[in-house]
Amino acid sequence: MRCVWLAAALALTGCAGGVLDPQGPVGAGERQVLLNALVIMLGIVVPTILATFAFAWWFRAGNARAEHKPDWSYSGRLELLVWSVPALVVIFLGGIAWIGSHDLDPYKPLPASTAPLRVQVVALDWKWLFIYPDQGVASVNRLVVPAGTPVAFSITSATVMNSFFVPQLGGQIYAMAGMETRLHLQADRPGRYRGLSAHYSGKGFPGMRFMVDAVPPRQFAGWLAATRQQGMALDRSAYLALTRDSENVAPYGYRAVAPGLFAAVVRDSGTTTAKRAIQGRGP
Amino acid sequence: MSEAPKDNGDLAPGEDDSADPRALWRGVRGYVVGLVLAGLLTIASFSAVHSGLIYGPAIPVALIALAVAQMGVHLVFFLHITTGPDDANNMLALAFGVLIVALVLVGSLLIMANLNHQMMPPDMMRQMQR
Amino acid sequence: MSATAGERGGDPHELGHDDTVPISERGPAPKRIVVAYGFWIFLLSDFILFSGFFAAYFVLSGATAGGPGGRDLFDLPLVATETIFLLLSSFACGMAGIATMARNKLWFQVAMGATGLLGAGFLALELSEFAQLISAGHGPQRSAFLSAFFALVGCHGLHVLLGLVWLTTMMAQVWAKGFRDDILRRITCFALFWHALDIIWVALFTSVYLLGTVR
Amino acid sequence: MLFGKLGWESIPLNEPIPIIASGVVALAILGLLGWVWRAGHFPYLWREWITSVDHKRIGVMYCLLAAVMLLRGFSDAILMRSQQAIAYGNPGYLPPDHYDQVFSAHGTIMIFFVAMPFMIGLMNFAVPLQLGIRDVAFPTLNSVSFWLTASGALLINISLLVGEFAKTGWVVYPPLSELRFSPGVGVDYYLWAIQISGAGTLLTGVNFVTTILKIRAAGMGYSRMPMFCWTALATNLLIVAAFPILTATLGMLTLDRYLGFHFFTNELGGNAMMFVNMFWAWGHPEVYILILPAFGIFSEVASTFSGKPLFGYRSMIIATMAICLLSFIVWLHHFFTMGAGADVNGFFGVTTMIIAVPTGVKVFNWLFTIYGGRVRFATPMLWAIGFMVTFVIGGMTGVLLAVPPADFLLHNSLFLVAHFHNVIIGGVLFGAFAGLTYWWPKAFGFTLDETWGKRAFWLWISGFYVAFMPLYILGLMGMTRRLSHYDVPGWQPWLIAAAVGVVLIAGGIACQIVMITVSIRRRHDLRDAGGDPWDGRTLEWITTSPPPPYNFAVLPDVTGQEAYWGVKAAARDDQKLSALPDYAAIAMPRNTPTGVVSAFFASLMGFALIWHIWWLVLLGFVGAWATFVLFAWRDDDAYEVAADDLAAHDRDRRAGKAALLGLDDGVPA
Ligand code: HEO
Ligand code: HEM
Ligand SMILES: [Cu+2]
Repeated sequence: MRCVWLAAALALTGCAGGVLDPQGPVGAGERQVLLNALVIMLGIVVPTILATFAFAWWFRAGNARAEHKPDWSYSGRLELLVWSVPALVVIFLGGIAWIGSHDLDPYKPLPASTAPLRVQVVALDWKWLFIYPDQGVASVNRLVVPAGTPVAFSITSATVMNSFFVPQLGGQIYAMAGMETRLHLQADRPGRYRGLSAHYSGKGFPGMRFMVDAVPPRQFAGWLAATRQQGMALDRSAYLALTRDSENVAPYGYRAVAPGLFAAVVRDSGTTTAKRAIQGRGP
Repeated sequence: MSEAPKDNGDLAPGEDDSADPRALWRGVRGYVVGLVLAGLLTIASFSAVHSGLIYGPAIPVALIALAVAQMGVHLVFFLHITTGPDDANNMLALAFGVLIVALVLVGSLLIMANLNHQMMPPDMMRQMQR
Repeated sequence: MSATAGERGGDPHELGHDDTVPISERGPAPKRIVVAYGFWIFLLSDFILFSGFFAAYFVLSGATAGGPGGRDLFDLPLVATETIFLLLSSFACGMAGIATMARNKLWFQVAMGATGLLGAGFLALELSEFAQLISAGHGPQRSAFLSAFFALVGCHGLHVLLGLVWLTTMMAQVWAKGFRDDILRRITCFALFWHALDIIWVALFTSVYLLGTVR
Repeated sequence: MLFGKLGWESIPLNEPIPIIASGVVALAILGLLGWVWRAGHFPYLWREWITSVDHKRIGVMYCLLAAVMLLRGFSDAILMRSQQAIAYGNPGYLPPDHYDQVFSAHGTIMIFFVAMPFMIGLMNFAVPLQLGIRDVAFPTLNSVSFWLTASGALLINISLLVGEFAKTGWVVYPPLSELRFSPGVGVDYYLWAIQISGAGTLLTGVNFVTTILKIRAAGMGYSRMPMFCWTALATNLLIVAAFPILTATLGMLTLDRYLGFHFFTNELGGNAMMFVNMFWAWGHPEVYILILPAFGIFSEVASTFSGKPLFGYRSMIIATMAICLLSFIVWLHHFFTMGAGADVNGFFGVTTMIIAVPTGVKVFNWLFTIYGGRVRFATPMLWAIGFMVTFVIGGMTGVLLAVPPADFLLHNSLFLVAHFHNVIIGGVLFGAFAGLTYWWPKAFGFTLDETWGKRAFWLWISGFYVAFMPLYILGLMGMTRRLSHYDVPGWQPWLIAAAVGVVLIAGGIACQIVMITVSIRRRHDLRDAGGDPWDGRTLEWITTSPPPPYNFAVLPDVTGQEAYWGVKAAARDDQKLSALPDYAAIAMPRNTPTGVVSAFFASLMGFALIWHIWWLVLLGFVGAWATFVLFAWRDDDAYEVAADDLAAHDRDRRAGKAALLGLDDGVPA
């Protein structure tokens, strides 16, 4: 447990880039909840551990000074105590959990004066596709967002289950074929953050990472313009090519995206992807 | 356990141990009653579907009620769940089983309904609700 | 020494007959009660197994993937016939129990034979239903709904099949060995099993076939 | 076609690690078997152990199975820890293809073939003794259960050499585990190994629920049962209620894979979320199936070595049963991040935390059990104290994970891995070790060497902290689980520390092996003559060590809580043992090969199913069925123990007790 504190200190100093070093409101809120719950529980767990050592040591067989109550096995007052103390802690924690679940619900849009940027995320084997439906561009393994603007993600998978996670921006959510999950995140400050799949998805899983570049809004517009100038368009056939297995893919962009692609991916549940041929008796 | 007492009077489901003719007849009568009741309930269930006697939207409720009744009939008349002085133990076990079945069913259905609601794309939702 | 019988309160065997002692303190229950109780616990676990298949069925019952739904497929008269077979079979099984009480081998075999034939009839009907669906292209591979349907109904059918294997084994045992104590206990368990399948069937025809047709 | 999918190419001759590992294991097993055969021990083993229906021997065999599988699972852990210690910025020495099998096999083996058999083995050994009876309700079924479990373990280990194991993690989530993404036999090995051993486990559950509810010594009312029996009851109720869900769920996945069904596929309406939901509806109760017996063991140990009755006995019962029921309404906490609504997540978060209350009650009651006692730090007590300190940390992090917003950050991270190793090693494994040292003298008639036992304890516990505390930190740093390599430099130091921890744990395991060897050598010095080496309080200590097959010459007659303690106190007060009882002949069930033979056929069937060898499947099924029929056909399934033999044995037992208590009238002239 001391180690946890050590970690906290370590991460807080910013060297880790982990979940204790959030760069956006969601991550910050979640870290707050985490630390609050931790501290509350330490308040009861640490004394319990100390008492264990103390009792065991003091009542050791060789200690004649210790009180000896060989038949003592019941005390109404203590019974009340042992039930009520944890119960009170749990009521408190339960409140945090309940309120926290609602307040930090991944589906809940973030309060902001600017309209959120919409991004559609598709988990593929083994890379991430980010579609900007309103801007008409897409990119692979690199997510560029304007700092200070909420981002509304719609997430699905064209293959197995994955989990979309940017530790420094906030909590994760699963990406599943045929399903569309949602997540709202925001980067407060420009910076480069690590993104990854938090759910094991097979052979290429360790390489299923992406870069999140939070950039000042003007730079974001620049990136959009640059992306629109170069590379391929993401139409059906380009998408099918993309769904083929590949690992450790270097980031690149698509200058245009076929409209409705994301919806089609969700609808097809990834069935059109020419993965390994179905062995056994398929449909 | 050979030295266990011969009989301490607690009967498990399906247990009945007298062999005199009257007991036999009682046994047969029990099964006949069970069969008749179960048969009636079955007929009721099947006819509830198309008879038009029951207010349409309430048919599922009626069906569930009839099914529960029929399961009760089977438990009592065929499995003899209620005979014997220590049926408490059997009933407790049954209650535990029913509780778990209920938790698994209700829990799964609620969870899955919620998940589907949260993430089914709109057009698929429509298809599901057909 | 000690907490052995023979001192303090005397013979524990006597304790078993003393009504002032609560059942929980009367010592080990007789074997046949233990066996029936154990089997009852097993049956409860079987109900839970079925609840898994039921849950899957309810969740997937709308997932027809553009294929047919319950209303398009279910043949209620057939299901009603199946139900009649199963009910009568259960009754026959009860009669076998009565024959056991009377220690009458002939009636036992007759009743068990009837139980088995009716059960086999049920199974045959079910298989014909399956065959029909599959040949019409509505097999379990067609959609998640049909998968769940076949698995649930098939799981019950599989139980009936295993019951039939057990049933013949019991008939053979009684024929070869007579109403030995352990065989009597097994007959009790078999009867419990057979009747329990009815309960599942009731849940099944109601929630799958009837509700599926109504909705 | 004769051998289905099986062919020479199924044996991965080009991969040195599994070939060498399985070669070594196979050679060791063959060598052992050969030695047993040559030395002429085989008939003895067959008669007295393999076909045994004695709950004590079955218990011992379960523990042996668990210990051997612990070595296997630990070898996997060494592979993973060494891989991660070096795999920064390079692929390490295990390609993902292999690494992914390793963590899947590790998780599966540790849960199903280490933790489960340890707990079931200890329950087997101790529960009937504590209840004051001769055996479980269904002794032959008990043997079947054991051998089915062993058969599952065998299948998993065969996968090392023939074919491959699942590359899906121990939770085998579809669609990854569907044929489309896992076309090999790995997942099939998982499915059949778990289904077969699961059937054994379910039967154990039925057996023990019946035993505990229906056959107890006269006078052993519910409010007099030892705590371990209560937790065993709760555990087995959970088994009976939860395992069928697993069977059904895996059955559906099997149908998907074998017959093209669409329960969980991406296509045609399948819904993988349903698998996740159902898996955890079993999976969460499962973790309490593991921990509850351990709680029972610690209750016995804490009270025995403090020389006091368990504090708050009734509270403990209520807490146990509360955990048992609550465990069925929390399962969603394993998938908060799947996207359920805030109400649902909040609800399951809160119900999960509520479990901390009864668990806390237990911890505090153990504390007060120690309070006012005279604590003897024998090895079992060290494990118990180590547990109390370690488990509360793991429990706390569990509750932290139950707060949905915190879980959004920590789900599937190494923080989670640290949590469950913290509760499983610090709870279940320590419990198993405490139970083993506590009941060893009862099982074998001599105590275990304390020096080596203590060394093992210190190495294990320090190794545990060194190996797993870094994982909490790594989790907070955003490292996910199941990574075969990584490219974040900050992680490596912590992973190296974790590897050092594994070295310490290896030292602990080595000490345990030495402990057993040394103790067997010194068994005459370590002899437990009185049958009560720890000044015990429950009925297992009233009989001899080891107990006779029938446990008690005359079934005990219980008159209060802590049955044996009361008897001892009375003997001390009266300065004499109680009067001689009347001995009457008893019948005991005969040993039978039903269990091992039917499990043999089950293994055949499983193997055949994995490789699609359909004729062998049929053969296996018919064989298993025929075995049962043959068993049912036997006329004489019991043997009699004569009253004189009982009296003779009891005379020795009384002499031992008299010596132990310093009385001299144990033996009538
Ligand atoms: C023996 C095994 C075991 C045990 C006993 C527990 C016990 C608990 N577990 Fe854990 N767990 C276990 C094994 C696992 N858990 C897991 C995952 C897991 C997750 C999912 C995390 C995720 O996937 O993101 C959660 C939320 C919890 C919560 C809990 C809680 C609240 C308890 C509670 O029972 C702990 C209660 C104990 C406490 C709290 C300490 C003592 C109490 C005191 C001192 C009183 C005062 C304290 C308070 C009031 C806080 N567990 C997984 C992951 C599987 C996988 O994904 O592969 C496994 C294997
Ligand atoms: C003896 C010391 C042990 C060590 C050093 C150890 C180490 C590990 C490691 C390194 C992992 C992989 C973590 C990752 O995904 O990155 C792991 C996973 C796991 N371990 Fe252990 N472990 C030990 C004991 C146990 C025991 C006793 C159990 C259970 C009874 C257990 C159950 C699991 C499970 C369920 C997983 C998850 C597997 C998966 O991801 O599918 N471990 N362990
Ligand atoms: Cu859990």
